[in-house]
Amino acid sequence: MNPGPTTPAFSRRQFLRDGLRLSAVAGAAGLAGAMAGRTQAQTTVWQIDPAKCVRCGNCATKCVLEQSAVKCVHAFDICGYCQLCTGYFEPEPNELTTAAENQQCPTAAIKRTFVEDPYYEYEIDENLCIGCAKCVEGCTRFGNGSLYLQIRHDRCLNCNECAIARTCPGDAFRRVPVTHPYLLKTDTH
Amino acid sequence: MATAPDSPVYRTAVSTAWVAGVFLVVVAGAMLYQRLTANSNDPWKSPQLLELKEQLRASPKDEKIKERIRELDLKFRQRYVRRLALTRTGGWLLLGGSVILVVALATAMETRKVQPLPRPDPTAGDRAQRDRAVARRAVGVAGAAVAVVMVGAAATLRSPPTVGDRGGAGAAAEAAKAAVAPLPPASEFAANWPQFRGPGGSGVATAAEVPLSWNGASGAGVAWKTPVPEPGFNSPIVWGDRIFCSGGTREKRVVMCFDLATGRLRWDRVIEKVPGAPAQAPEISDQTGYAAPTMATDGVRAYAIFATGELAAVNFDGSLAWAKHLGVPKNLYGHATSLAVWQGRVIVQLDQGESGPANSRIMAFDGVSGKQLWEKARSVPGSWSSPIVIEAAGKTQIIALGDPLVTAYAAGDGAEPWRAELPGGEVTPSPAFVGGLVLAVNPHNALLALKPDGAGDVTASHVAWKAEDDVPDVTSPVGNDELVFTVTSDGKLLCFDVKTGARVWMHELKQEVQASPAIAGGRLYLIGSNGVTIVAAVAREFKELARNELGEKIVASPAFVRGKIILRGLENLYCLAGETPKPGTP
Amino acid sequence: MSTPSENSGFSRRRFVERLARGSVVAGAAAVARGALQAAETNPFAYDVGPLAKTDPAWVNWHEVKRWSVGGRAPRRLAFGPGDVLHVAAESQVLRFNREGAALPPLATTGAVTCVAVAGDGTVYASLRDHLEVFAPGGGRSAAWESPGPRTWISSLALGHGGLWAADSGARVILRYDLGGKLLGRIGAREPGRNVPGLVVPSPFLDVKVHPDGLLRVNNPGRHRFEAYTADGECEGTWGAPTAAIKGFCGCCNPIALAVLPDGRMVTCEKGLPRVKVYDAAGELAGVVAGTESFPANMKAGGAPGRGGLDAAVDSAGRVHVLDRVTATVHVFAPGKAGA
Amino acid sequence: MRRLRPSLWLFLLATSGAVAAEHRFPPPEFEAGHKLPITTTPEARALAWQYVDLAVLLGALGLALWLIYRRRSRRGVMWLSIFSLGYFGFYRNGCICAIGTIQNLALGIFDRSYALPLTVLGFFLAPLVVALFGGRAFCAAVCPHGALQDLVLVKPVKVPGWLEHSLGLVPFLFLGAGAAFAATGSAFIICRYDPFVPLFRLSGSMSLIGLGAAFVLVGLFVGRPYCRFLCPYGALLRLAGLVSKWRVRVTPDYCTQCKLCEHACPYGAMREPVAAPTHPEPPARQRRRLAWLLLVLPLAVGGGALVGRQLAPLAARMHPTVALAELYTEHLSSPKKFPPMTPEALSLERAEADPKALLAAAADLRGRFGIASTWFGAWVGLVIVIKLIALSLRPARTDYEPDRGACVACARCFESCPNERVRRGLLPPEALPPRPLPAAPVAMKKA
Repeated sequence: MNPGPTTPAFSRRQFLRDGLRLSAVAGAAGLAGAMAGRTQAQTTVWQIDPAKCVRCGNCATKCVLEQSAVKCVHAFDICGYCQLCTGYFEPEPNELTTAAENQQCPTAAIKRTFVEDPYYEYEIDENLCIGCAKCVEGCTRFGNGSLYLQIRHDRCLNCNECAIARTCPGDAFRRVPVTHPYLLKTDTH
Repeated sequence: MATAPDSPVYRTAVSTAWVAGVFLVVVAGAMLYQRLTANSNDPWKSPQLLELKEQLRASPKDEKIKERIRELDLKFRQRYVRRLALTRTGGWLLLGGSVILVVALATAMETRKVQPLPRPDPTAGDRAQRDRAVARRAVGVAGAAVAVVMVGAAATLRSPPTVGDRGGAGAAAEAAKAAVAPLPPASEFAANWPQFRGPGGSGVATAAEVPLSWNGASGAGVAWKTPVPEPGFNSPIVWGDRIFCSGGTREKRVVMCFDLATGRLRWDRVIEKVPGAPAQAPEISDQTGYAAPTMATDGVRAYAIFATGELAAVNFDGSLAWAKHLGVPKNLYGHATSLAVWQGRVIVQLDQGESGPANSRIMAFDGVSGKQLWEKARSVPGSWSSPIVIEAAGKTQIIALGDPLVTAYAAGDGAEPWRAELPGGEVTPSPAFVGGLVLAVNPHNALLALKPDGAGDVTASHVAWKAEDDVPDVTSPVGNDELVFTVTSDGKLLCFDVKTGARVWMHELKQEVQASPAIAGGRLYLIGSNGVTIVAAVAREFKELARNELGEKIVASPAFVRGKIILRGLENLYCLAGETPKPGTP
Repeated sequence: MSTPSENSGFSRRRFVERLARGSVVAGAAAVARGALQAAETNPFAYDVGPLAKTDPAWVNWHEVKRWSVGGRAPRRLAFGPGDVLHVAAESQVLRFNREGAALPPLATTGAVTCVAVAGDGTVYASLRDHLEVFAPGGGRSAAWESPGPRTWISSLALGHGGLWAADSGARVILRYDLGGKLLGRIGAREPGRNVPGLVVPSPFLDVKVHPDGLLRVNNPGRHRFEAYTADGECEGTWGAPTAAIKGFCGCCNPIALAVLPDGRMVTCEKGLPRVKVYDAAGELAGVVAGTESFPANMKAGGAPGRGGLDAAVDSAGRVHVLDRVTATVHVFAPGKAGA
Repeated sequence: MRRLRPSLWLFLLATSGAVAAEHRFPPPEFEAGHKLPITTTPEARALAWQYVDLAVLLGALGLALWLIYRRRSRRGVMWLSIFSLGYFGFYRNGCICAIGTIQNLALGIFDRSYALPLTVLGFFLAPLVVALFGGRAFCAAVCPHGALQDLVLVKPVKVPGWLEHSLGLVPFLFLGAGAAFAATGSAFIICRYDPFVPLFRLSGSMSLIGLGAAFVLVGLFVGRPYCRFLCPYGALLRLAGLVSKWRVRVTPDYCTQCKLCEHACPYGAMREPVAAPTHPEPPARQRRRLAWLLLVLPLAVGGGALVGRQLAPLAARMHPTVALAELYTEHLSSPKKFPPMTPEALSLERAEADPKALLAAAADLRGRFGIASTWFGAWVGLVIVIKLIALSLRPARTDYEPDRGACVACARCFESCPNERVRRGLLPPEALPPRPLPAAPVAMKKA
């Protein structure tokens, strides 16, 4: 092609392009300005509101991690230290021993230790806990609700859209400031 | 530059790629297997383990089962932990293998790379032009495909649920609440006026104190008078502090709710966009109109049916619970049969056709959801009589009249315990249940008193008595444990003995009567079409106790509730709460 | 369209081939996933459904009435003279006559946990840590000193010329004279006197005075109720842990006691909300109401502040049960329903 | 961190006051003096690391620009790709990524209560602004998704033009759908169906891992299948690239028309000079076609909007609240029995607790979806017709040059160019044919 006649076309395109670019930059700047008021310096992380949790078992199965980042945590100062812990034992345990048939945790992640008559302490082994909430339901139904689910931030990948949150029947997941990443129980009786 | 195909670099790269590929397949296969078998091998899902726990529950002392559970539990937990470990390491192994595979493949490709030697293409211009044309076509086709998918997806979803949309949200919520809220007890039904001709549908009010006299012109005894915005021949019903009635024209059908204390129109609800209803309502004769059937309520919702075949349930706050279209009834004058309720169900008698059966049927709908619970075909043509629900012979029966049958249906499932033949012609009066007898009328034949405890065809066996002269043609009979009263549309008032059927007396009212008579506060209320209500004593001789002018034409039957009478004239609704002498004092 | 070189055809075929292969892999993965999702029940369900069913053969009481107390967070019931029902709710003692009509309530200075009424109409209402006394006329006449920092009073009973207060926090029963003087504590663990100690994981310790002159105290952590003399001797225990109807379910039950005129004990449980009657030998004599009577309470569970029941018996021997979740009083009379 | 103090203090004040006023029921007093353990609360990733991410992003973008325009080094770009793949991909698990930020932004614009973290805004804007001036440098070597696909490409196959153009519609449609779902607050589908993030995490659902593996397998032979045929952020950057100030130029001097660069480009982004066809299409026909398309444009947009509106109820089901409301209303009309303690049974319980609020919320969301899906439908119509219009315009090109939008600046073409090889001293200048025409303007100076 002859370059002569194309030159004006070229510059016309150039002009158009410059104009579009300018407006795009202005748009981006405008967007940044508009959103600046709504942005916050601190980022947020996902957490479970224990008051809304319905113990459905989704936390164990829906997390993108092979072993869920949701774990059962134990509020020791709410616990009654019961001998017959309904979080630890099957609903109608055979005996009150640590034998497999009496425990309800599918991965035996609750450790039961004798403190003194008649008190026992229960601790969660987070490497084994899968966040299935079976113990949480037992503890909430009969006991003080000292066992409850929380997202553990040393494991959570903080997905943009939490895969558990979108299927949570209790609508219990929400984003919380990274500076206060846990929603711990502060129950009164 | 290009290495020979069998150079050692190439061979090494290819064999490395093979090894890496096989390695990847093996690792991926192992991981896949672990995942797929997780179902039966995870400690919480293993059917084996669950079964054993079940067994232990049955025999809690069996040490063997316990041992087996402990064994399996340990095994499955170990397997689970191994699976977790394998997933972690397997992931990294896959990653490493992939890197090696890609590097090997890239190396192999590099060694075999042939430097291209492109030549000038004289057809470039044509090719470019052709390519663009093909691309245009392809993009056009792709765009069309996108459009088809979108339209198809939209088409499969033409009918979003009626409840739950913007307008119906409240209604559905109300329905949900109602589903939980128990129905009011029977005593509540007796204290209100829940359907055509009151509780039980036999025109007898439980109220002890009922106004005796009023005057529409002077306003004496009239608590309030309210214009009814929409026309209809149906009678008002009352529950608590609410009066319900319906009205309708070809353009719109409306349910209205008035305040019992003040007469203020609390709300009205247009019944529209009923699924299945024709866009243009059918034409109905003015003689009957669009809203001749009287509504019914179960204390939670009010139900209305229109001559168009639209059946609607409206919550007490005016929101629509549900509505459905039963098909336009083929009725010479227009459908006029009122609704009945029983235990939260709506009973719809839908007789149609001119002579001989034509899809006549009786149905029961669930009041909460509108779901049809049962339906029975009726071999009768159109009728204008309303069904009543009675408790007799230990059963709850629905009594429905038609030509030529009196039929009883079991309220629960629509089974037919008995029927009796009563041929004649067009049936308008409704049955009544008086002194243990079902009173059934065929205007062109007779008034039958039937014992409701028969089975099968009881025409020959269960007729207690029969009256053939001056049979009422429009209004329904009314009575107490002793006497039965009927009135013809030209004003012939008859009194029978309920036990024997013997005529006790007859009186000419000398006025036209369209509204069914009622007994309230121990008195007989006879409302003439001219608006004059004659109050007579329920006695073995005729005695006029009062004669009250309203000054407006009346065809609807009155409602009596807690010392008040609700009357619907052609244009206004009246609440009569006049001087109320103690019963017994004339 | 494509470069007119020899291997372009080959590549295209390969390209299609690869695409097909990729989609097969993706499809297989999707199918495998579908197979995994076939499970319909929740493998992690802590299912008390079968345990929550009450055998109708045991139910030998029937509900005659139910009404809402209208107040927020009601906790305990007590009857006063004339069968006036007193309900501790938030910072009020609500009062109702025999027909359920509300009488003027008494206002306390804080959330009231329990209440007891003397024969002369004096009302003793307890807050978490101290008691307040209302004269028969209704005026607040005294507020008593708090017995200790751990105190969490959850029940009151009048008897032995004084007042008994169940202190869930300190796990003891406090004995007061009617002037508010703390006379002593019973129920603390004393192996030498054969007092096992009260195990109270949550504030549901209850105390009642039995016609036989002994106190009845529930020991929820040990799933039983116990009898004490006024001196603190433990005279007997009844009950065993089991979710079956004969015993006490969960980790800490019973949570409330009431005494029938004939001396039999009425017990309330949480978790599986049910009310039962035990005879003098501690054998189950019948079920007043099973979980079926309290569906909302059943749903709420038994964690403190969420669920729980309380019971009181009127002079006619009818059991009034307070459902804390729905703030409703259910009235039960002996005899099977419909009988 | 210092700036955070006030808000932190406010938060502490608001919560601690309440805590102090509460009295918790005392746990047992242990005679042996056993001390209660403390519930641990592992910290989330510190905020400072977010800024490190942003800094790495900006640094990598700058480095990419330098490598592409100054160094013109494929090797450099490749090593930067490996770094980005390692850092943003395997170290940061593909999250945070610029692709997903489209949704956060869309949600942020329409939901006033949604607080947008600063880093998210940065990740959205930085690559876009760079693209407006320097083309898709982000795609070239910073985006872990692009880097992964770029690195696994071993035997590039040319995708036929018609297929390239047709599939090229998908990213724009995905962009529209992603923004619509995010703006209604219902789903982040761009993140949900991201094929590579599960690979970066070495964990995820089987179907997504399978999808990722499929993309990698296809990517062995088809250059960057995700970037070209799916990536919604790539669609945005493509638009930005079209108007970028500077662009990748293959030749440092003049084009010898050797066509080698066309062979070197695995992404079909190289455009040949426009040659006159021997049988040119009559200009009148071209003009008529263009006129028709311009006429169809508003019709397509309007029709799309109409159809889109009809899609609203379907799309609304993506929102958990609407889905629950529908499950609930369905349950009302035909009750279904779910086993106890299943998610379905429990969500129905939640619905039954306050059906009015749920249904009102669902109705409100349906309304929002009505608007969003109308816009989406219009967008679909617009995208398709604009694409047709673009294919009907005759380009003006004298040299081989990369398409401004399609070029991901991978720098492969540079070393294929004989002029570049001369510049690098790999070829003697005499090997080149003589300069055919007066020099065309070159935007970037030679190094």
